[in-house]
Amino acid sequence: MPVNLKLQSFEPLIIAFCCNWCSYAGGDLAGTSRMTYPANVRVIRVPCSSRVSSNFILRAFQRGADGVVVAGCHPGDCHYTSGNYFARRRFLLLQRFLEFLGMEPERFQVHWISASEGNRFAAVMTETTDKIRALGPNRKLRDTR
Amino acid sequence: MRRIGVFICWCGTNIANTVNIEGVTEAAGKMPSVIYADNYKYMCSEIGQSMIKEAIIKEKLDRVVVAACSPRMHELTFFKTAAAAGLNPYLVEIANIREHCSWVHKDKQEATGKAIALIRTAVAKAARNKELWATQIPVECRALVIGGGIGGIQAALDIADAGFEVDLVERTPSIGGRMAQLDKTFPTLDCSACILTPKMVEVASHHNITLYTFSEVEKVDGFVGNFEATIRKKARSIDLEKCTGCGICWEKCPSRVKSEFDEALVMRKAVYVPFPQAVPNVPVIDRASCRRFTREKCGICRKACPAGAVNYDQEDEVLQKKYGAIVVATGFDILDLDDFGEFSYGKHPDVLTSLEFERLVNSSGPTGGRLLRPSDQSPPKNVVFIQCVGSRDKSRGKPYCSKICCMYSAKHAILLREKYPEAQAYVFYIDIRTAGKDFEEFHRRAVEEYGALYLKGSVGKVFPDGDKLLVKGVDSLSGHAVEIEADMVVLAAAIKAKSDAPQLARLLGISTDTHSFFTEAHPKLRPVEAHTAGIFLAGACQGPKDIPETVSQASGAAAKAIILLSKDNLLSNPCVSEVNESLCTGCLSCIKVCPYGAVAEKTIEEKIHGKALKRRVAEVNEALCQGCGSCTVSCRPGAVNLKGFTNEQIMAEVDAICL
Amino acid sequence: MKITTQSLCGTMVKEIAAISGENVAKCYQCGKCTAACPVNMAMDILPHQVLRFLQLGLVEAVLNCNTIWICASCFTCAGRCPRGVDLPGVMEALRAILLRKRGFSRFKAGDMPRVLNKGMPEQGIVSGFRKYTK
Amino acid sequence: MRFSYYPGCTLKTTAAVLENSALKAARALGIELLEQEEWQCCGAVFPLTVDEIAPFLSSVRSLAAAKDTGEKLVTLCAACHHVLKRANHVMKTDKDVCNKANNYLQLPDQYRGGTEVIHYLELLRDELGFSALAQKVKKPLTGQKIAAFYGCLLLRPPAVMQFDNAENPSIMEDFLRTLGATAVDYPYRTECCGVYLSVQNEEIVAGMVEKIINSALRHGAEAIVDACPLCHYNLLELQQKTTHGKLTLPVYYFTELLEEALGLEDRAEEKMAI
Amino acid sequence: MKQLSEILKEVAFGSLSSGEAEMVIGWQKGPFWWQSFPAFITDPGGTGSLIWDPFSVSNLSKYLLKEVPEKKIALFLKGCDALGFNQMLRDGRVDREKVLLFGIPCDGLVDPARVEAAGLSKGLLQVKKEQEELIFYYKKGQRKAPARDFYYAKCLSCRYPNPVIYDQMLGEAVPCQPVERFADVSKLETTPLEERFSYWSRHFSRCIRCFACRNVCPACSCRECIFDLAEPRWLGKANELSETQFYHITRAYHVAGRCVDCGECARICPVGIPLAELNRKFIKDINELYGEYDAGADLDKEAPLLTFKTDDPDVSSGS
Repeated sequence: MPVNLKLQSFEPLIIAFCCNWCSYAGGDLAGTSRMTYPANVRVIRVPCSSRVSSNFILRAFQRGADGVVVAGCHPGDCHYTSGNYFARRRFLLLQRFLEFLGMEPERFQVHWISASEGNRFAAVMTETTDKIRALGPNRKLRDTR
Repeated sequence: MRRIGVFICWCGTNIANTVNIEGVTEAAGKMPSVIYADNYKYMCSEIGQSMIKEAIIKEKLDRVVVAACSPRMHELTFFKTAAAAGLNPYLVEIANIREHCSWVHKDKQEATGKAIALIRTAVAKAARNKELWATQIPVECRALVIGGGIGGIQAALDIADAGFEVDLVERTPSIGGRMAQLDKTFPTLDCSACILTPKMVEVASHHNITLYTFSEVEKVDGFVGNFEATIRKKARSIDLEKCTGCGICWEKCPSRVKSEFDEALVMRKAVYVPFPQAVPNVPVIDRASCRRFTREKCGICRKACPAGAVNYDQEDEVLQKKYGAIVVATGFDILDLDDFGEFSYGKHPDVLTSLEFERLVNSSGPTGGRLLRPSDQSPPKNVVFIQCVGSRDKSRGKPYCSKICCMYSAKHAILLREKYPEAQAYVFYIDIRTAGKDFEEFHRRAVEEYGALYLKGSVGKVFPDGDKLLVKGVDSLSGHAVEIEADMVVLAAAIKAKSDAPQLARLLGISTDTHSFFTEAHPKLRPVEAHTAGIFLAGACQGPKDIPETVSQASGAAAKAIILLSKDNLLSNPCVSEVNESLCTGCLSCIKVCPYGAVAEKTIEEKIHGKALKRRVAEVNEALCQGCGSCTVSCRPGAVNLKGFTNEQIMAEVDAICL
Repeated sequence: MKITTQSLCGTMVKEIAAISGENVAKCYQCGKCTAACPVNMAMDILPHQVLRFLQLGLVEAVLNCNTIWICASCFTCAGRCPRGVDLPGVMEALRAILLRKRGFSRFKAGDMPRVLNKGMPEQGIVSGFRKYTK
Repeated sequence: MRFSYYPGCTLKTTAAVLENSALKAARALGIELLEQEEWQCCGAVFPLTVDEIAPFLSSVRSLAAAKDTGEKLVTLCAACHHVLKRANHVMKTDKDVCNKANNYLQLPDQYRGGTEVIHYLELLRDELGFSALAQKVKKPLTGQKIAAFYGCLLLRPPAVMQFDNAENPSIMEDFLRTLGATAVDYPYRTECCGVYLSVQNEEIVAGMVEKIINSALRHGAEAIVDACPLCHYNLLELQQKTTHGKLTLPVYYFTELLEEALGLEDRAEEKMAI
Repeated sequence: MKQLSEILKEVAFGSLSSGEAEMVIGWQKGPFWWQSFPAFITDPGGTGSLIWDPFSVSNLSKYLLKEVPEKKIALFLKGCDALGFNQMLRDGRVDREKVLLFGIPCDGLVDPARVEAAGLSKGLLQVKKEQEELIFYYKKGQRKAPARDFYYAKCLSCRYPNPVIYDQMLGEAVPCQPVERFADVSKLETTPLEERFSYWSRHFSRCIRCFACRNVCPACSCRECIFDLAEPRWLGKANELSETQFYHITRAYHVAGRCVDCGECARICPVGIPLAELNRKFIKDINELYGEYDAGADLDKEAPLLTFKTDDPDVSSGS
């Protein structure tokens, strides 16, 4: 699927790393409840938001993602007790750092979505897609070859 | 080159309606390493599964991708399918093209495109999947129960009845715990001792239970199925074998100290059994108050003992034992009321805590069950009960509800009337909480049949006035400030965690909440398990609880322990972290982020330039690791990797998804 | 009595919260404040009822009661409140609204000689001024 | 031992007895109390409204001045102590108010709550020490049964004042015992005397005082001591109102007893019955 | 400084001749006035060549990684070096038992570029420091100038001029008047997004991926760097900006909460990328979000990325 760089018909590619226990299940619930959100979003399942390394996020941008979302259990509800607390620190620092380097903050987002929040999952994915569609294609951190 | 097979499910019309199955199958067939692609109406059906099995065998597939519903739904099904065809189940990947695709997108072209991308991603990951095997961990078929109250007693009995050996460790000289201090129990008003004592005796006589009273757990190492505990049997100074429990020693003992069991309302001797029904019914010498030990004088008890059981030279004994499971049932304490001076507790003898009141109405208590005022030994006529003293109080006490006070205050109001039909009970309450079987009925009986006057409101202050206690409070329903001349005031002091609970938690590697209660693994679905595998929780050490709840939780904890002990081996989740020692720098960041204490430090020896060199590296205990992968991210060089979700696999997924 | 969303979060309710810095929703009506209050016998609305009225949005009723003028700011209630509600602060906010906006003044210069003659310490007079007038 | 000292208005007028006896005793105890230059009225009541800062400012000025000398700030009047201690607490904990106050006052150095405010009683207990004080007692008040009256302002709100256990304090009793007296424990010792209500609602205050006095008497008190000019006025004046001019229980400032026990001055009989 | 230089030789000689240490790592003068190289001396007789001068900038502790000592290695630590040493200690990369540390109080070192910029380098033979002044020696005559004018920027913002860890301290502790270190970061933070992006792109595009910044860094002490791994291979060999960005983000992220702010990365960079600003952005954010933390100094505190509080600021963004 070649990414069309023309703004008018631009459809962003959004990669969502979802923890298995809350956010991925929330995504499943969005499905079972037949909610809709844009097909731009592609989910990668990880056990916990604390499994998501900055390397994966940077790699995604490099390979052409226009937006990256990390989604995990709400703080305090982590299946592994404390994983998302560590993730919260790691990603807040990364987010601020990427912004410091000139990256639009909207392009890298972190959300807490529980297994019961199918609606929230759909809403987050829709909003994110809309925002990033408005920003246009990502050229920063991207491999231009 | 891999030989990957892709199987696309229609899920009836669920997927097929929005995803062009033929198009997807064709695209999948062209993906790298894919040598076989097919589709079927219901992949999870018998026929669908046979299709996969056949293809695995016929096409010599070494990886399988099933594009169907969520892996949370049927991953295990397809794992079994692959295993049945002789393929390691961990070589199967699922592409979720239903919940994450066909069900959430309307446009067929878009959904088809996305389905292809998801399959491509799964294929890319599958190509890097490795065979994984669950390891077997042998289980030590013995349980340790810490705490000999009703929770620990119940858990020990249940596990022992299931045929496993149990060691029950109790810190005080006797088992029985808080329940032994109680008089009657709500809502049935049966006598606490009458229902507890037989259980205590059963523990003592059970062939599978070894009782360690006056003992403490000092250290716990190991992990689920393989704990090793160090238990200190404190010197009792009395020979358990020789003593007959005749009681001459404590009759003769000249030292008197406040009785812990009787909430300091009376004195006990330095050599004592805490209460008449104690198990074992063998005294201990409290060396801190015994003249033999404090002043090196005396020796009366040794002279008096007809069995020659007194042994001043006895020393602590330290045992090391192995266990497969641990049940923690260490109970609770009562909030210290120093900050609640307005109630004059500790200043006036007739202001009591509910537990003290319990001793005063108990027939084995200081007054032989005749409820008398400590000040002048007269029967009280007006008794004011004040609930929520320190409970639901985030300023001076504990923000939580202590849960049992509403019920025991009603019980006390009833017991008061039963002792003295002319006496009047006043109960100040904020809210009445009677959520339990027959609880509301019990509370109403206290009001309607036993005439307790319930006042919704609080007490501002208790003013001792001559031999009366002037209680100033408010009845908020009538909107009047009220004054009651009471003979006795009883405070429902909040329940709190044992003050040394955090130490025990550290020792066991389990966690506590902000109030030092032990935390359960999941508040709804795993309420009797601690976060650390193999450790279970029972009773008020996990949060305020009444007796039936404690007993249920204890039986639940016991059942969980029995499930564990009845296995010869434990199968571990193979998706756990592993350390590449050659990459490991030994910074040990992974240890810091592991919620399960599953990573440890180890020293390895290497030859460098011909020299044998020792260096530290991290090591994952696969039995403890739950596979969250937090350690992998803390590891900068990528020496720690999570099997099933390796750096290589996720990177391949990212690359494939972006194509 | 009709309760509406408007009355529950009217501007006056918000103003009281802003002046006192206190959230009346913290109160769970245990009555400790009233029970503790040394001057509750002289009040027409009891302290816990003041908070209840505010929770119900009945601001005028509490502005018109004598309770807010009887409150001696002795902080007994605040010291014992299990929810940590600063009731003296709420009382002060209610007084402040009357003094600042509605021209209330319960202590006039003309009252001065009377109190001075009694040998009332300055502390008492200044307190009176601060509490009763703007 | 050297401290900054904040007197307050009342101590210069109606409660001069309190100040004079306190200063005299301090001198005898070798404690140097340096009266702040240009102190202003503390405002008598702590401003409970959080939307204005003007009432804080005079307190902040005194606190900042004390910080400049690097000394702890000693107070004597319970009201001044209450106001200064709480204002300091706000300066320490409420960044917003603190910034506003600093901006408004334009002090040479920013003030952020660095001064420690202690009451004269705390000075005796924590700085000098009651055991050291006991050494200096020349005329012990042996046999005198004295009730301590704490009032509100020193104790409450406990989280901020940190003066003593608010519901069961002991500092004044310990003080009395140090002077050789017998401290009378009675349940009303921490109740409110009615404070400024005596400006308008004398009858309420009279009722409150009556309970306090009666309780002290019933528990065998021969005199009552306090640390607050307004408590003092209420206990003295309104006691007589209920007893028709008869003074059933003499009222003293705690410093008067201190002065006497140190052998500096006898309690004048006339002070007992104004 | 002359005096300190002598003490340094003495202790080096002492520790080698007594057999306490088997090697001394110190500094030696190179052929030019601005060269002070690391020296590895095993023979007591060789200690006479050791020096301490305003150019002894390299952090010697990183060389410990290459050595497998039987006895101890003695080395000299400046304030910044000591922080780095502590970080290596925390990472388990050095064995405290196997080193003998001589602390050197240091109020700043001279940046040869500033000497050059001041037009003082022509014919310059030697630079010496006396008290607060530098003396520039030429064939004919000498010149004097205030030393602080020639210090590295990183030295001007130094907060730990005196070593926080040592076995023996050489010389008197020096006072510390650091200039605000986050000024540049704060300024960048307020510039428009696109301007920031082009600022960094301009810098990153000059990167030749020599990895000197990594190699010099006391917090980058992995046995094998993630960028040297064959599998997974995160970086290609081509000169591609996105890969350079990947490298620099990851390098800075890997030292977040661990960087001791010694400034060596920026100093060593042959193309002058302001790498310290990247590190300081993390330090500044960590300080703001999780409380002040000085890696290498706050040894009793847990590293900020290896701990958490339940009420940490949230990352979940509606933005």
